[in-house]
Formats: sequence, C-alpha cells, structure tokens
Amino acid sequence: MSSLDFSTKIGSRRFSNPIFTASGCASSGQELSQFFPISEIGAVVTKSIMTKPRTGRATPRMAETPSGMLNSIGLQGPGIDAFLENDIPWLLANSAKVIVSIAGETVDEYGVLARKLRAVSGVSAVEVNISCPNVENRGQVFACHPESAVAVIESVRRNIGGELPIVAKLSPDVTNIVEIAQSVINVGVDGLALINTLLGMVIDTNTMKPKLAGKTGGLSGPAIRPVAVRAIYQVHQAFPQTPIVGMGGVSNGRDAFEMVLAGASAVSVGTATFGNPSAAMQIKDELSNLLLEKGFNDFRDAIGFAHRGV
Amino acid sequence: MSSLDFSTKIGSRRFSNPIFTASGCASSGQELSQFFPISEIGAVVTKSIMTKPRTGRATPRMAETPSGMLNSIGLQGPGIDAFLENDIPWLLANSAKVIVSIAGETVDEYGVLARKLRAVSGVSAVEVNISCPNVENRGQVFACHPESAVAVIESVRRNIGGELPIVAKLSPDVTNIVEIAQSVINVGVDGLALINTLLGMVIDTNTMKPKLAGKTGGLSGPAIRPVAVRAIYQVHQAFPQTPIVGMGGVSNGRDAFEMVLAGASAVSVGTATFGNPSAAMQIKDELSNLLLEKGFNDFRDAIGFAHRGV
Amino acid sequence: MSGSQKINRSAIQIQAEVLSNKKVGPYHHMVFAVDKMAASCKPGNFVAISVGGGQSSLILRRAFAIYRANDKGPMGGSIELVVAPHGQGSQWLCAQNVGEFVDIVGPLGTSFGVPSSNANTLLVGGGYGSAPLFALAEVLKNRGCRVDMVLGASTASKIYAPLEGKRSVSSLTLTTDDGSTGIHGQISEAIPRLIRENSIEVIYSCGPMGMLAAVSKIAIEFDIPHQCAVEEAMACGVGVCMTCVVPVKDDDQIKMTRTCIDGPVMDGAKIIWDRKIVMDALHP
Amino acid sequence: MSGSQKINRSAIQIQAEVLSNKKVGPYHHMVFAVDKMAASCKPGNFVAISVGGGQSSLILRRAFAIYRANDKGPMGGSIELVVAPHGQGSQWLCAQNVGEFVDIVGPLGTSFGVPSSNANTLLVGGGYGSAPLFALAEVLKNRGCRVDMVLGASTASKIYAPLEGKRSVSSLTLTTDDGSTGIHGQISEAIPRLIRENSIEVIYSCGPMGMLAAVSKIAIEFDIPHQCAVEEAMACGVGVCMTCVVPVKDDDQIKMTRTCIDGPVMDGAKIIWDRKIVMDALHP
Ligand SMILES: Cc1cc2nc3c(=O)[nH]c(=O)nc-3n(C[C@H](O)[C@H](O)[C@H](O)COP(=O)(O)OP(=O)(O)OC[C@H]3O[C@@H](n4cnc5c(N)ncnc54)[C@H](O)[C@@H]3O)c2cc1C
Ligand SMILES: Cc1cc2nc3c(=O)[nH]c(=O)nc-3n(C[C@H](O)[C@H](O)[C@H](O)COP(=O)(O)OP(=O)(O)OC[C@H]3O[C@@H](n4cnc5c(N)ncnc54)[C@H](O)[C@@H]3O)c2cc1C
Ligand SMILES: Cc1cc2nc3c(=O)[nH]c(=O)nc-3n(C[C@H](O)[C@H](O)[C@H](O)COP(=O)(O)O)c2cc1C
Ligand SMILES: Cc1cc2nc3c(=O)[nH]c(=O)nc-3n(C[C@H](O)[C@H](O)[C@H](O)COP(=O)(O)O)c2cc1C
Ligand code: FES
Ligand code: FES
Repeated sequence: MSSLDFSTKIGSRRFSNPIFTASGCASSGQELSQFFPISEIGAVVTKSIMTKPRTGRATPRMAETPSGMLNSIGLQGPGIDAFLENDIPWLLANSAKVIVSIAGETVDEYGVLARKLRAVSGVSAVEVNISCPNVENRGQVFACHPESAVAVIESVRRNIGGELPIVAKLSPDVTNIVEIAQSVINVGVDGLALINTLLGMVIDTNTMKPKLAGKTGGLSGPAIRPVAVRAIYQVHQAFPQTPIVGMGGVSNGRDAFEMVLAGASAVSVGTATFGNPSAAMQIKDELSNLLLEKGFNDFRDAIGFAHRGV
Repeated sequence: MSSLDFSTKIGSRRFSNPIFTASGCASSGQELSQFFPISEIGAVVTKSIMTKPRTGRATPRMAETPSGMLNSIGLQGPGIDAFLENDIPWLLANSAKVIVSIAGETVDEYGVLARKLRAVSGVSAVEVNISCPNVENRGQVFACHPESAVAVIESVRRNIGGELPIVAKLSPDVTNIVEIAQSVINVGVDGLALINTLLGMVIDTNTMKPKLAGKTGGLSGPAIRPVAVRAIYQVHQAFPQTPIVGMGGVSNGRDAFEMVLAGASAVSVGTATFGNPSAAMQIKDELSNLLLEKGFNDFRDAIGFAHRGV
Repeated sequence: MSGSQKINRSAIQIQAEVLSNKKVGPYHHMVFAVDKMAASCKPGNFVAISVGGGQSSLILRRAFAIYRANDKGPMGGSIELVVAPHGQGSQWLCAQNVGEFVDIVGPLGTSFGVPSSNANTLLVGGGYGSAPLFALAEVLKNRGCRVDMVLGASTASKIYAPLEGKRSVSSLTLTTDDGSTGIHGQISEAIPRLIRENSIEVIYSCGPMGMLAAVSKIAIEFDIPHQCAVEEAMACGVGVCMTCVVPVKDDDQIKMTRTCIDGPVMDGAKIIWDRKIVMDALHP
Repeated sequence: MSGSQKINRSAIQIQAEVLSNKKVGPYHHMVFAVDKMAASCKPGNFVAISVGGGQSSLILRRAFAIYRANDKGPMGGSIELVVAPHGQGSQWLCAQNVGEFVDIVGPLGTSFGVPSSNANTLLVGGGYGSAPLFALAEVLKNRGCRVDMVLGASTASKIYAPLEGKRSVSSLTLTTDDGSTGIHGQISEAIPRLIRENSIEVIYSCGPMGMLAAVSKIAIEFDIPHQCAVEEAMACGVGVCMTCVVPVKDDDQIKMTRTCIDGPVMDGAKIIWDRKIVMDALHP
C-alpha cells in the first residue's frame, strides 16, 4: 500500500486533510461528535455568526426538492460574543481545526466581527460569508457586485490583522463569478469558498402559496453540483494560485474528487450530512482511497488536474 | 363535472392550452407525433434555428446529473432556409401551433432570421433565444446584459413587423433577472420564456477530464425547478402584465401547476420528454385535472395565484 | 445550549432489517431489528430513516416517533413504528418488505418527562400521534399513575389504537371529526370534561400542530403542565441544520428552538402557537 | 431528414412485466412481456427503459439492444435483453425481480440490412455487443447466407455466446485480450484471416466504439460493406434531443447524425472514427 500526503493549505495554514464541514450544516460541531471524532476531519466551518443574537426566519424553513433542498434559516445564531464564549472553547478542547464563518448586514459589522476574532487564539481561518441568499433584500448579498464584495473584504482585512487567512464565500447567482473572484483576490483574500446556495423557491400546490415562510430559500444538495463544479473550474482556471474550498452537493468520495479535479484545495460537506450524519468522515475515507487508486501520493497533485493535459 | 377554459394568450395569439414543448427538446415535432397528436398540445416550440446550417459540438454532448442532465448540443441545425422548407410545412399540415425559436451569433443575424420569418404564414410567435449557454464564449450570451439583450430584441422587432408576438428567452445565470426582464419589456417584447439552462460542468472521475466535449453544458431537469420557480415568481411580481412561458424541470401536472401559480401563462416541457415521450400530453391532462380540483374554471385565474392574498 | 456534549448521546446509525410490515387501517405497523439501539429508546424519542434507496432523489431522512421499543427478543432489540403512507418517502418505507434493510439513526430527541410521584395523567393523541403514547402509558402506569387517554382523528379508521396498547389505560375516549366513531367533534372539545372528571394533573399530547395548540390553550386555562410532542419539518434530525425550530417564549423575545434536540417533547406553555405573532415579529 | 414521418413508426410505450431474470456470467439475461411490441422488433433495434423507480434521481432512459424478440408465446409477445450491470441504471434493472413492471419504449432505431441474395457474412461482436447478432444470424441463415461469427471480450466470462444462439452460425471464433479463451488478442486481429478464408462479402458488427472503428478500417481495406451498431450516450432515444450523434462524412463536411434514429445500425464507412479530426473541426 502506498501512502498519501493528504494535507492541504489555505494561506499560511495547513490542514491534515481537505474535508471540511460546510457552514450552517454542522452547527458548531458538537452534535456531529456523537457520530465521529470531530478532530479527524480537516476543519469545522462554523455556522455564519453575526454581531448580535438573531432569531432567523419563521417556519417552514425548508422544502425538499428533487436531489436537493431549500433552506431559509435566515442566519439564526447566538451572536459573536456567546459564540466565542461557548462554541470555540468546545471545538478547541476537542482538537478540532476551526474556520469561523462570519456574516454582517453592513460592511462595518464585518469589521466588528473580524476585530473580535482577532483576539481569539486557536482559530485557523475566517470565512467571510458575503453570499447568504436568505436576507430580506437581494441588495444585501455583497457577493453580487465587485464593489460591495471588495468593501467587505477590505473591512475584514483591516480589522483582522495580517495573521488569519481570509476566505471569501461567493454566490453562484451572478452573471460572472470570475469577475467577483478577481475583485476579492485583488484586495488580498487567501482563498475562496465556492459555492453558496442558489436562490430558489417552491410553491406548495395545496395551499397555492410559497412553501417557505421566507418565500425564497437557498438551494443545496446534489442538484446543484454541476453548477458548483463549473464555478470552481472557471475560477481555478483564471486564478490557479488561489486555494478554493469547493462545495455544493458533495455526497461521496467521487463527488469530492470531482471538485478537487476541478480545482478545489479543500471540499466542504453540507447537505449530505443531513442525510447521513457520518457523511464527512466517510467522504474523507472514500476520497483518500480514490486518490491512491488513481496513483496520487500527494493530494495537492490532484488539485485542478482536470485542467492539465488534453 | 365543471368545465375548464384552458386557453391562454401571448400577445395577440391564443393557444388552446398552456402546455408547450421546450425548444431543443422536441426537435420539430415529428418524432413525438408517434406518441401523441402534436396538435393537442398548446404549441410546439421548435429547436432554436440559426441562419446557416450548424454542426454543433462534438460528443459526448450529455451527462446525466442528480435529477438533471447537462447538454452541450451547440445549436446543431439545418439553418433557417431548410427549416422553413421542411419543418414548418409538416407542423402546419399536422395542425400544430408553432412557436419558432431563433438564435444568432450577432445582433444582425437575429434580424435576418426575423425577416425570413416575417414572410411565413401560420407561425404563432417567435421565441428569441438569447440565453443558450452552449456557445464558445460567455460574452455571446446576449441575455447576460441588458444592453445586448435590448439590441437583439430591437433588431428582431424592426425586422419582424408588428404582427408576430416576440418572446425573449432569458438565462437564470445572471445577477438580477428582473433587470434583464425589465430591459426587454421596455423595448416591447410580448412575453418572456423563463428559464434556459444553467451553466454547469461534470468531470469524469475516471478520465479526470470534463465529461462533455464542450467542457461546460446546460443544466436542465427537476434539479433546477426551484430556480425556475423563483425566477418566474420574481419576474411576474415585477411585471404582472407580461406573459411568461415557464419551464425548468416540469415533469408532471403538479410541477406545471407550481409554475402557473408562480406566474406562468404557459408551461414548456423539456427534459421530461426524454424520460417519457408522452410527457407533454400527460402533463396537460394532469394540469387540467388539478385546476378543476382546485376550483378553477378559467386557467387564467390561476396564473400568479401564489402572489395573491396571504 | 449548555450541557450540549450530552446531545443525542445514545444515538447510533445502523442498517436495520425489516422484521414485520403489517397494514393496520390506513397505517403500516412496522418492526425493525435495531439491536442495542432499542435499549436506549424512551417514549417520545424518534428515529430518522433514509428513504428511496440508492438512486433516490429524496435526500433527507424522515422522522418517525417510536411506537414501542423492545430491548430483548428472539432477534435482539427491535423497535416498532406506525407509518402513514403520506407522500413519497413514507410510501417507500411502507413498501419495504420483510428482510430488506433500511438505514436508521436513533434514538433522537427528548422523551416525555414522567412525574416523580403518582399523578392523574391525560394522554391526548391525534392520528398516528397516538403511537408514542402507548409506551408512555405503560411507563406511567408502572409508576402508579392514573392514565386516561383520548384519541381523535378525522374518521374512525384513522384512529390508531391497537388492543394491546389499551391495556395500560384507565379510560379511552375517542373523537372523530365526522362522527364515524366516538364523540362527534374535535379532540379538544372532549378534553375539559376529562380534566374535570379525572382530576387531571399532567397532560401529554402528540399529533398535528393545530391539535397541540388547542390542547395547550386548555392546559393553560386549567393551569396544568402540558408536555407535547411537536412535529416540524426536519432536514437533519440531529441538531445541525436549524430547520426544525418552533418559536418559544424567551423573556419578551422569540427564541427559535430546535425540535429535534430540545424536542420533539416540549413544554406546551412555552411554545408560541399563534403564527401571526411570529410572522409579525420575524417578517414585518 | 426526408421520410421523417416514418420515424420510429412502430414504437410504443408500455409497462412490461419481467418474465425472467437470470445471471449468465457477468450479464443478466432478462425477458419482458411486451405483447404486440415484439412483432415489430427487428435485429439491430433497441428499446429504452426507465430506471430507478418512482423517486429516482436518474431521469433518463437507458438503451438496450434487443437480443431476441418472440412475437408469440404462452404470455404473448416478449423480448429478451442482455444487460451488463455497469452503473446505477443497469444495476437497478438487473435487480428487478420476476413479476415487477418496467416502462419500455420500443422498438427504436434502424435495423441491420439483410442482403437480397445470399452472401457470405461475418458477424463481429464485442462484450454484450454480441446480443443483437444472434437474431441477425438466424435471419441471415434463413435467407441462405453463410454466417461466420467472431466474438471478443477482455476475458472469457465476458463473451456472451449462449448455446442456442450458436445454432445459426457456420463458424464461431473467440478472442480475448487476456487469452483466457480462444485467440489471445484483440478481435480485429482475427478478422482479416476470416474475411479471406470465408470470402466474406458483408460485415455486421456491434460492440464498443473502439472495436467498431477497427472493424471499419479493415472493411474499408477489403472494400466490403460494413454495417455497425454504434453506442453513443442517448438522452431521449427517440430523436428529439440531438445528444446521441456520431460524425458522418457529408461531402467535405461533418454531419452529426442521430444514432437513435439514423442508427444504431449505420454504414461503418461513412462514420468519421478519428476523434482528432472531429475535435479539430468542431472545437478549434
Ligand atoms: C418528530 C416527528 C415524528 C414523526 N412521527 C411520525 C410517525 O410516527 N408516523 C408517521 O407516519 N409520520 C411521522 N412523522 C412525519 C414523517 O416524518 C414524514 O414527514 C411524513 O411521513 C411525510 O413524509 P413523506 O416523504 O411521505 O412526504 P413528502 O410530502 O413527500 O415529504 C415531506 C417532506 O417535507 C418534510 N416535511 C414537511 N412538513 C413536515 C411536517 N409537518 N412534519 C414532518 N416533515 C415535514 C419532510 O421531512 C419531507 O422532507 C413524524 C415527523 C416528525 C418531525
Ligand atoms: C443503442 C444502445 C444499445 C445498448 N445496448 C446495451 C445492451 O444490450 N446491454 C447493455 O448492458 N447495455 C447496453 N447499452 C448501454 C446502456 O444503455 C447503458 O449506457 C449502460 O447500461 C450504462 O448505464 P448505467 O445507468 O448502468 O451507467 P451510469 O454510468 O450510471 O449511467 C450512464 C449514463 O451515461 C449515459 N452514457 C454515457 N456513456 C454512454 C455510452 N457509451 N453508451 C450509452 N450510454 C452512455 C447513459 O445513458 C446514462 O445516462 C446500450 C446503449 C445504447 C446507446
Ligand atoms: C441548512 C443550511 C444552512 C446554511 N447556512 C449557511 C451559513 O450560515 N453560512 C454560509 O456561508 N453558508 C450556509 N449554507 C450554505 C452551505 O454552507 C453550502 O455552501 C451549500 O449548502 C452548498 O453545499 P451543500 O450542497 O453540500 O449543502 C447553509 C446551507 C444549508 C443547507
Ligand atoms: C438537449 C437540450 C437542448 C436544448 N436546446 C435548446 C435550444 O435550442 N434553444 C433554447 O432556447 N433552449 C434549449 N434548451 C433549453 C430548454 O428549452 C429549457 O429551457 C431547459 O431545458 C429547461 O427546461 P427543462 O428542465 O424542462 O428541460 C435545450 C435543453 C436541452 C435539455
Ligand atoms: S432537524 Fe436539523 S436542527 Fe433539527
Ligand atoms: S437520443 Fe435523443 S436524439 Fe438520439
């Protein structure tokens, strides 16, 4: 049996393997630790946290769709202070690598969150969620326009100090995702997270009204995987040096491998965890087997492999 | 048994029922006539035709995806002259209502196509496909930007004369579909077709290369239905007077009803036909039953119903 | 959020063989071999089951209340469920034959709290919501409680009340919306009289949200504790997705609380049942 | 494109019962009750089958060459298929038990053209590609043709050559890549000798595209007509989607021709087998 160097890097940080949880799909890791040791996956990406406690949207908050689901949580959470007090210590005590996802309603809020994180030791990176579709106003999706995306990233950069890698999470619901990627790379992000959910809607044909209380929701799951692979491929093609955390419908090792071949340096598991609480661990094992089968001894050789040769 | 007025209108034209084929998913109708009388559906929307014969892309041209598929045909077709000579006469001889879908590489080509159509009698509408993702250059997708979308529609409008209703087919791969809709409505389209396929990619993990010869393809099928419903809902909300031909993953009467509730005046059946050659007929029957069950006696009362009341 | 290390601490994921699948009225009574999972199941807990098989377009598990758990038997531990073949997922489950295997995660969620001293209890079940109440009745009876039960449904056949289940109850009242059996009317109409006649001290309920809301209102009027098992659409069942929440009073605020972890059994008095209040607060 | 009113003029869509499902080496030999569909099936035609069941995420049909069609039998008409359990769809089909129903559209596509006078024919099959050749052999033999057959596969077990199928052939040559049976080597290596020895006048072939390309090259060298049944990924199977095309010579141009309607049986000499030529022309 040949051995595999399964580690990966984002900015200055190294992760023992490239399988992460996806923000909002693993809470803060504790619930999943019943099913596998949380320290064995590459990193836990926490649910996007805001400055203040937030109630989120009314129910129904979800609708299953063919090979996918809509969610409309609306960024419910305890706020950054309670989060830093309760969740981070548990994760660090359980030897998890932690990527904190942050979300704000204004550019300044992102700055405030970054400043609070700066003081915390043990965090491996910050994911800047500028692409949550579950906001009252599409104008609030900062990742929809280069200018607003840049403003947020600059605010985070200024406040976080030079230390922590910054990963910008982008939306697929844009005319040109390469252009948005370009804009945030220009202001110095260390990585990109691709993709957040697609804006979708289900109408309940019994009530004849939108099924979700918030009307629209974010589409995730295997249904969107071709869109995610395309986005990763396009962005990796344009910026091969920028690490990408790929996600969108990854349910098994083959799917994760597909994202890696497209250009992902790490792969996040989101919706698959809902169908199978051990999904992330199983995907990690399957991906490592697939890499060895294909003759890779270093994970990093597989990143973007679909772009090479003919 | 109560009876149903199942007819619908786009611009000046009336159709006996709102179930159409989707462009590129029924060729020019002849192949499906083995499975049901083509005159019984609302209209046949033909495969987008270009000025000249076109070879299209190499194979593989398709990849199945979870609850969906990618296609990358690349607008193969015989060119407008052969089409008008062979296909239109057959459709008219078989009492089909015909909506001709046209596609060009330049604004002028759309004008040329419109001029050729102007001379043809018996056609019920022209669908202007400005949103095919299977072109070598994303810049060619006219529906990505208001300016290019408007230029095409104006060219068609100028050349087609006042007679034939113009339906603009839009892409969901844009930051703001309402803005694109607005722009073409401003220059006088009679209806909108929503949605064309989403740009996607599949990588074959055996060969470790993109599965399609054209690398990217268009994602269709049930997987994209929530995106289609959302687009229709948003656009109908903004422009309730503009008829929408809804499509994207409609496989049964319930799905068609969902699109109607969101705001569609007609519903096109695309990928479902591949799984079931009689899909359009069955969907027509199921939709009519559902409408009656819900107490609608006039189809048009159901259009956009999800927007009304609380 | 404290004590969260204890979350679902006995939950496991297993491939469980279908031991039995019988149609009972409009429901399917199904038995699964779950081995050691059975020992940790308490009345009120639920399981989450994968549906649709390998190529399924249904990506989420379905939640089912545990009707009964038997921790020892000829085949090892087993659990019983009562499944209504409602939509695609439950119909698939009901179509599974003896000998086939399904993927089950459980036991999940909170269980019914049992009074420390004996008390007069009323168990209220709507439709298949009666399922978890029979195991509860047994526990309560063994604790020396008086157990009265009222079950309601739209029509007679939809009342799930198997013979062996009734052994533990002192009285059983039935109501149907169409009057096809028992009292003609809604279940909530029958409750005040039962509370008075039997000096009820605790109410337990399980069923549709509308019924739970009505029962909660009565419990508050009579000032009686009310534990209800709620049913909200769940994506994960294990506490990570935040889809399954119900609005709970938290000082003057609304706190959206996960029903898969802090429920399904919750304090009926704390839940905000009035949807308008919630919509006005969250979607102004 | 002319004569297109005749497209698939005998195709119908039916729910067909599985009459038999037997494992034969790595394949499944399956029989379906198709009633009157059987009478219109000709060697080379295929059927398109829905896979995965009601909640399936697999939305497209799978194509299968008709191995044999029997238009009268105790159960009415039936067709036989040889299915390799390759991926999700074919595995699902192979898992269907006797008595279950599957949705079949057929017969579809072109059939093998049969010479008007008797002729010496060579039938070349790779893997399950041998399936349609046996029915063809029977037809040819009944016309008075000499029928030689060569079947190849990677290994012995993957050669599908049932006893009753061999009745109609004058000689049967086997080849395997690993030498586990017959001639050690690729099928194409065995063909020139067979052509010479048996004065072959027509070649029929069915199997992987690489094999068909090799056979075409030989047929052109010997200047013998070659009808091959190609296999391209098909989305619809009935001619409406344009996914299933192969590049065909059309003056100096490439014409992408549908293999579901103008195929699967096509003139091997007209197909452009060199992928580089096609890619250079279409994706410069
Ligand atoms: C805690 C709990 C206990 C349950 N116990 C039982 C039981 O004992 N017996 C039984 O037959 N059913 C029970 N259910 C309901 C069951 O989980 C399924 O929702 C039901 O079977 C319908 O699923 P379906 O796939 O058949 O229907 P579909 O309509 O095809 O799918 C329903 C989809 O919507 C979701 N959903 C929407 N609304 C609800 C809702 N109000 N409740 C739950 N899910 C919703 C489902 O999770 C699923 O994704 C319980 C649900 C919960 C949450
Ligand atoms: C005309 C024709 C005749 C066939 N006859 C037989 C037969 O007799 N026995 C048999 O076992 N199989 C036959 N096949 C292949 C069969 O249709 C399936 O492609 C095969 O079973 C794999 O499908 P899957 O779902 O198991 O695999 P998956 O890998 O899960 O799915 C394959 C998917 O890709 C498509 N696809 C990709 N490449 C190809 C390709 N080269 N050919 C066909 N489809 C492709 C399929 O349609 C499907 O959507 C035939 C195919 C064609 C086109
Ligand atoms: C229930 C749910 C909640 C989510 N919450 C967040 C969030 O808080 N922040 C964020 O950046 N992404 C969030 N996402 C998006 C996921 O992180 C991920 O980008 C997306 O779901 C695609 O991956 P998947 O298909 O594997 O789920 C959420 C997704 C789901 C399904
Ligand atoms: C194989 C295929 C070919 C298509 N060709 C065209 C086309 O020529 N012109 C066009 O406007 N849309 C084309 N489309 C898009 C469909 O008309 C439709 O907008 C889309 O597929 C969504 O609907 P569906 O999910 O029902 O297929 C094509 C789609 C498919 C799957
Ligand atoms: S169902 Fe996911 S948190 Fe409760
Ligand atoms: S498979 Fe659709 S045209 Fe041939």
